Amino acid sequence: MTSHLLSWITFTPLLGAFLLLCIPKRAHNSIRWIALATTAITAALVGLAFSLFRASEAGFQLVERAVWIPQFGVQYLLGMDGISFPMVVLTALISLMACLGSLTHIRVKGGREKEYYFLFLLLETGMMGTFLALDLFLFYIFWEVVLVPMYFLIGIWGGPRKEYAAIKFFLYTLAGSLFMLIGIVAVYFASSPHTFDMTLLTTMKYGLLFQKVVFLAFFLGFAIKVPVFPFHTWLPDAHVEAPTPISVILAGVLLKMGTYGFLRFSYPLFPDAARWFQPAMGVLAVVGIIYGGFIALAQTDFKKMVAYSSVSHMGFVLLGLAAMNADGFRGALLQMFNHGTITGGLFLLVGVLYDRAHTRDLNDFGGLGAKMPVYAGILTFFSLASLGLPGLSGFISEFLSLLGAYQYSKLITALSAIGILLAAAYLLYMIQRVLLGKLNPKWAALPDMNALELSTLVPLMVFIVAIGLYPKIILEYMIPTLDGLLGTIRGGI
Amino acid sequence: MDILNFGIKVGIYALMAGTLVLAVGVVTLRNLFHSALCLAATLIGTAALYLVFHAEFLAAVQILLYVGAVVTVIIFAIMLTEHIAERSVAQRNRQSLPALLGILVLIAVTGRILLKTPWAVNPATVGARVTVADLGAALMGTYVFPFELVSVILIAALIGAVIVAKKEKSS
Amino acid sequence: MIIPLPHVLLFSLALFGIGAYGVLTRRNIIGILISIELMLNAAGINLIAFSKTTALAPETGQIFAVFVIAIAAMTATVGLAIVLALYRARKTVFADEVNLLKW
Amino acid sequence: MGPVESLRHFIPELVLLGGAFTAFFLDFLLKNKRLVGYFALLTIVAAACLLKAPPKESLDLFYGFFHLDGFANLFRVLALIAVAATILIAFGFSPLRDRYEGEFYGLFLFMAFALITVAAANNLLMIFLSVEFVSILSYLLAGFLKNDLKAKESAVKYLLFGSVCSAVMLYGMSLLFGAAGSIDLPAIARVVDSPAMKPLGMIGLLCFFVGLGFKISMAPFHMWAPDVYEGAPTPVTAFLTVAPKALGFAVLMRVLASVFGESYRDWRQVLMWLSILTMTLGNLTAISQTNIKRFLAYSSIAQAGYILMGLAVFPSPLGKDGVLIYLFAYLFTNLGAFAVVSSVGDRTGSDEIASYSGLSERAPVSAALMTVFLLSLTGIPPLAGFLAKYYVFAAAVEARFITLVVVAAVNSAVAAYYYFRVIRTMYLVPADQPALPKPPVSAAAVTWLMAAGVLGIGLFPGFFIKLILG
Amino acid sequence: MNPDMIYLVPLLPFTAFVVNILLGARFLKHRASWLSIATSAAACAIALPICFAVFKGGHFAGEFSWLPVGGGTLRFGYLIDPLSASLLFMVTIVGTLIQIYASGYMAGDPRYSRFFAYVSLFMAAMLTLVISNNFILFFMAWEIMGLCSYLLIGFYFERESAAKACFKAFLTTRVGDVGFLIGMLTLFTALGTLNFSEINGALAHGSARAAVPASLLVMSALFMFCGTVGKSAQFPLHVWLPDAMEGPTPVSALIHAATMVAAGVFLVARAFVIFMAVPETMPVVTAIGCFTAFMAAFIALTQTDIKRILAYSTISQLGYMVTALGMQGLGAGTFHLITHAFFKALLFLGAGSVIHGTHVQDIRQMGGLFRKMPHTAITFIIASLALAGIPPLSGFWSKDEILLTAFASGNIVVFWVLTLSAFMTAFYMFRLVFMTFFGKARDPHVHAHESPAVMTLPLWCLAIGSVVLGFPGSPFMHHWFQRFLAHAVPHPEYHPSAFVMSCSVIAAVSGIALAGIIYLKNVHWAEAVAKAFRPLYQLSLNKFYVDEIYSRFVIRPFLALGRVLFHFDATVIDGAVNGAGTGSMWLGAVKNWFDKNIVDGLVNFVGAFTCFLNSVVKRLQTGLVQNYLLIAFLGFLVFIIRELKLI
Repeated sequence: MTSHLLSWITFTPLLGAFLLLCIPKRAHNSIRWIALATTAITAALVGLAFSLFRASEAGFQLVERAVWIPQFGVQYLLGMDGISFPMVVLTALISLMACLGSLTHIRVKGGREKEYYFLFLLLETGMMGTFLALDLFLFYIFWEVVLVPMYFLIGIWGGPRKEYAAIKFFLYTLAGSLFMLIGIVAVYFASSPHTFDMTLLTTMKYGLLFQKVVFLAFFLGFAIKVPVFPFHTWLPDAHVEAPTPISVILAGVLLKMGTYGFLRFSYPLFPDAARWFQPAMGVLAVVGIIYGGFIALAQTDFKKMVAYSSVSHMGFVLLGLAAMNADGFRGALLQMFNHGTITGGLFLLVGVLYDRAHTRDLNDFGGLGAKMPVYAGILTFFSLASLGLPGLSGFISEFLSLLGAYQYSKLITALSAIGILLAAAYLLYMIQRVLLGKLNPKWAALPDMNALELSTLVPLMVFIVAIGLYPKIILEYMIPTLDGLLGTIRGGI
Repeated sequence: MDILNFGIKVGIYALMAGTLVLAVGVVTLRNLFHSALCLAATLIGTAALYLVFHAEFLAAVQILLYVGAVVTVIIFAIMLTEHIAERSVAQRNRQSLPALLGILVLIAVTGRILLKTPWAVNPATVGARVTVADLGAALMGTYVFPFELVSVILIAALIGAVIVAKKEKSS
Repeated sequence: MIIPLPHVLLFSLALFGIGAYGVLTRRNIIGILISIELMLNAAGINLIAFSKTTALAPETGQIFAVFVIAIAAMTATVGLAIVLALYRARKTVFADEVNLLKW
Repeated sequence: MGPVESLRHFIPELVLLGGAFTAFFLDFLLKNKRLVGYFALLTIVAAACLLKAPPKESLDLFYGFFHLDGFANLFRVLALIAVAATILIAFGFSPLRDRYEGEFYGLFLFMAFALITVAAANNLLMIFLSVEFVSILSYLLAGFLKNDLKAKESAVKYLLFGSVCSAVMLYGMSLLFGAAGSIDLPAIARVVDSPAMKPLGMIGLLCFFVGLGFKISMAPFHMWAPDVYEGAPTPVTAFLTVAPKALGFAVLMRVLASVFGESYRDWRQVLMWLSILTMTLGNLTAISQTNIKRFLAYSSIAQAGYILMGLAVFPSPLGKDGVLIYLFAYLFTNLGAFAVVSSVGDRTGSDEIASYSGLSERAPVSAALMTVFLLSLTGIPPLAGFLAKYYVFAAAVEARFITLVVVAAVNSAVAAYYYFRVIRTMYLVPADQPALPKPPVSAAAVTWLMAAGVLGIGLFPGFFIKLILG
Repeated sequence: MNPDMIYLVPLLPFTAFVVNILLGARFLKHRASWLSIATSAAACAIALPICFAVFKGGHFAGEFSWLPVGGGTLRFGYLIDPLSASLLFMVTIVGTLIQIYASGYMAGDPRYSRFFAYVSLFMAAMLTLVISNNFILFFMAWEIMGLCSYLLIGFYFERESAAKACFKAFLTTRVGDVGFLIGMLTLFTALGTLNFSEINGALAHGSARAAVPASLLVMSALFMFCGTVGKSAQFPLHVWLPDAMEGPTPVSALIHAATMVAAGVFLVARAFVIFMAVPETMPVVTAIGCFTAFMAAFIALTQTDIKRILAYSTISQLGYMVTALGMQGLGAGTFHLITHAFFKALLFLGAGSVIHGTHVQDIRQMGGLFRKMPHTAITFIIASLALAGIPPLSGFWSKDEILLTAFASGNIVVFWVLTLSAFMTAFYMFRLVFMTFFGKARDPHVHAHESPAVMTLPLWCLAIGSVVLGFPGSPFMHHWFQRFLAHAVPHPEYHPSAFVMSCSVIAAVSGIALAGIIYLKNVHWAEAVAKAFRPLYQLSLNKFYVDEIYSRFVIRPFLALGRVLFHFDATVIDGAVNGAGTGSMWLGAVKNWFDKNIVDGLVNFVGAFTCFLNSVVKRLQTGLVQNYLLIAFLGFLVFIIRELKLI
């Protein structure tokens, strides 16, 4: 088991998915239980990996290597290091929470549960694979595998404009990833001997022009996923229309695939180009941060506000990446994790409210703090985490990002700090409109959160507080790898 | 001898010119029946040209198979499908001008190349005479496979044609 | 050779062009088929001409031409069969009236 | 090699021929025409079993008129798969019931034979004859259905367009023959390369390409395809989109491989633009289609454009491999898609995309498999279509055809949009009609087999690449 | 005693917070206050011995590794030096007393346990801030205090005004916090550390200081001062504090008078070495503090809400402290911070007691309460005297120290402005006292009663503090306090000046006297004065129009910008990407096409361009086979011509 642990992590959801296919459509309970058990087992396997993972080592661990397509030298190559490890943990966590969240949500949405959980589990396999694959070809395959279930999950179970949102998401991402594919192929042919093996590719050097062109190709693929301004327009639609658990996955995991791509592939493969594009990345980051913040401020739709806040928060990831120093990278990677837990939680909370009130119009609420104290408390908690309240995880990562960026450019950092201010503004404005003020009598009968909903949020809160108070618990897993990466990039000078 | 040669030459050019005129008739005559007859004449003219190249067998095949069979079938088809009285209907569509221009360009371009190309005339071939017996031997020898293939095609095509053309019972 | 090879080729080219013109402009499908026969015939002339001049083996061109005639006959047969079927079904033999399938 | 000793290597073809004649004979004897179909299937299986891996060096059977090499053998397999799948699809296609069903299967056995001769053709004469053989059978099969106005129309269009194209091809062949004095491709190659002969060679080859371009529905010779594919009986359409096209590519590759020596650089540009034109036209037109068959027809044009990418980078071995892989991936994918179209069309009585609405609930298995095929056509990993697309993309990148690659990438994204329109109809539009009955076993079987092929190639590419490329 | 016990000081209240928030509403109910008070008292008990040890010259520090940064690591820990010991002393005592008071004040509130949870969290944060040994931890605690402030201001969130006030408070202070954050980043970039003692070490000596770029230090000092401006409600970010009075009164006393707002001053004190290293930043601090002190006092003259008057008074006094620090008067500023905490807390608690007894907040409805609420009145008057600066109460000594610093350091303008403000302070405080406790009851509906002992007892404790705490800094104890602080951070000291003292006393006494004359005897004079100086009166009444300016020039433009960008996002960016390069000219068309297609359910967004091409290409497919042939033929010709290079 442990020798193929990463494969088990990747494919357990798929096995669960196929098991689901054998269950009759009407056996709703068995379907739910199988799905839940599968995600739980996956999470447990990740826990096992956690115990086997040696934090102090920089290289890839638990590596699995097998020849897959000998004609191209494509390998089935999985491995975990300090960059992918947090992402895998995040994926397992968010998937489990989203699966729990699905239990009621999808029932409410009216049936087709078998299809839903099948796609859900397929999606989890895709995400895990994306974060674990060390072979560019394999990576691309998992990357694409994520798209298709996502299309269906948004398109079938989404909101009123689901079709539009689904196809928009799909096409944007596909268009980007096709360019990435071209980049991947170009890298393959530029390497000698030709290989897709990340462990070998990072040791090779390419000309600056080549690096720039291919960096751009990769950039398109990743930037659309992040999403980097101005490629973000798919995001509000997709997030808003997707059903709650899927919004959670989108915000929690999918966006991270883009920034993960930067860290895993773009930077180590094209260090010179990365440096060349450093100013551009920084500017895009700051534009995203401020732009997303301002637009979030103007939203009246709760979910859309959270969606745009993602644009702003992912900007901090990009900012950390643009800094290209130890603090920046740590901040970026940590922010990826934190944004996953925090925004995932916020989307769950939006869902909780929507399931009860069937509206997301912020101006329609008010005074719910008295009616739903637990909900109010948790919503406030996540909002505070999102606006970077110290003591909660969001602060640490944003601080590190800013600290890193400050060493690169003072102006960019100072402007980014406005984003923090904006975050406070739109989140508190939201709280004011939802929780505070007079209770709208329309909502007098709303029940507070139930145990199932709580169970989806509490684990996230544990992570948020733990990292916020003592970030070392997760940072020490990241640092050796990130420092190694930095060494690789610096070595390229 | 020269005069004879010249006469033959003139004859041949006249033949070609006449054939071309007939060919133009094939594509321009309003009455399709006349067209078909022109086709027959064109094919016969071509057959005559074959004789110039000492391809007597081909000339025979051309007349027997083409004129004898194909044109007959065509005329049958014309008679089956068309009321000959209906001559007032336009026989040409509206794209004759672009077609004409395009074809003139094609002929100009290709013709120029045909004229400029240094054809590697093979003296042995020019001198050789291919008898019917030679052809038969070749067909049964070297070319036996294509020959058999054509026969298979014929059978398949005939079966298919019969099925397709057969009157359908009822709608 | 009594007349220069290119002249014959030009003749066949002209025949080919006339056939092509017919193909492009004739409304009647049978007319189009007739024009196609002209085009095939042009190729046949080429083959015969070359078989007497440039061919490495003298019988190649002639045999090719025989096959061409055979195929032309088959095309005509099959074509006319299809045209007949069409006529039965649609009561028309005009190519520009056969446009159920488009766009 | 003389005829008698050649026969030893010719057994599968003889079986097919014998089977074809026997099928027509059986058609007289048997009341249940379906039995003829079974017999035809049996014949194909027998022929497939009798296939032997060809020896290392190629065999020139029948004095070189049947050129049996690995390449030809590969297409033998492809042809047999295509015909077998088509017959299986036809089993479930009810309009065929009362219309010479036995002859239909017999003609398909001939078709299998014809396709194999195309694959093995190595000179102008054989190329002409075999391509014509395939064409004539195709015309007949396209118009096979009774009282079907569209089928008749499609047959006429196919016939006219095809005959003209083969006439042009023949004219080009005659010029090439005249230039080289021989019908053998290597001899032609030698002559065409010489500067004096080059213009003539160009004209001849371009004419030649018209015929082949017609077969592979390459722009601008693609316009017949949508009409014919829409009108022809669905099993025939399935077959036409795959097999003649694949064989067209086979011939094209043979011609490119032997004829283009030094001049390939000129041709790369031509092929590149043709490829761009083909995929763009196909994709652009496919967007607004409402009939699934017509929609798949345009998609198949676009796919031809992608395949041409592999040829445009000639003589890169990767490009050649890419074409072969693509053809096989496309074979499974498209036949599978059409198998679904056929069985769904048979059950709903309509080929409109609108009639697929809610199919995921009315016929979940059909919808799921259709989705797999459409995803494969889109090029989503890990399906066969992705591997194929990857191959040609890789070839183009390797040859630094950046324009081509970028255009192809944009095209793929556009294509994704319209493929997903069908998926959307099946999954996102609620069902307004009752559930469909179960498809017949044969249809289900062929669909599953094709899906297995699509998934198999996608998941175990190494194995399949080895199988295909040796 | 093990100094690491100091970790318990913030941890105990934090435990109370966790228990109260999780179990309070369901299980503890009214017992929630016991837990908070107990933990607070325990923290006090632990802290006080340590404080006294420090007062005797001790110095404690300890740390552990927390966050890896750059090549090194940020270490968290505590640093008990004279500065923090003074605050620790004040915070634990005042905090505990106020909580005792609150347990009576808040009795019967439905969210009783929630209140004490928040207060405990606040205590934890404040204590963390006080004992922290580096800016990061300082900042974290700082922000959590901001959160508590937010939560407590919005405690009665059903009131629209409270909901708005808490939002405003958080956001306004956040503006300063962002500055603080940038200042920290700058500092870290300049020095590579955020640890107080390391910063001291780096900047204390001239040689080490020279190695650090001065521009970075200036930046970091000024940006950090932004934090102070926000938290300590200095102009121009003072607007949140008066609104913050929406919170329960004990909260106003604890957070918005005694402790949290003083944290801003504490920040400057903590960063004092940085300011000292770049003295050119000091005038900024002085100017802002001085202006704030004056402005707030001036506004307080005309306010009628008892808590608002106190709020402006707080702003004004904070201005004094900031001014002092700006003039390098670390001792004076800190001294005033401590004394102010006691008497201002007392004032607020007294005001709370009045409100609790009368259920009104407008002083025009009060009057003659002295009889009905003697304990409250006496303690309140003591605090007022202290605030007005009547010797020998604590306020006199600390305020005098500030005036002395201004005078001795040569800032004569500052000195006179502050003296004028002192006069105004005495006036408005006694206007308040006279209108509330003396005269006749103005509103017959108000039925006042004295508060219970649980509330008056803390009042007396604080009153004692207000009286005696001035002595450690007075000449009687040889300015012990100033010397004590000078241990930690060397700064200039001045000899007491009789002139300054007499100015101070004259200002205070005359202010009280004037207030007495007007509000005890000739109330109509007030109206006459208001009429006579109408512009000034309006300016004061409308609080210098700062809120209006913000609303007009900051908040509305921001919201508008958000909306504009959203519109931009929905049309231009989305449209541009969708338009796939058709250019801005096409945007309108793209949008139309878009809507139509969305409405039609054809989710068609490949772009107008593609759609357009589609319609063109589609038309080619006429269904006429000869058209096809012609197109094929022409295409073929094009290729022939191109290939033969004829064109």
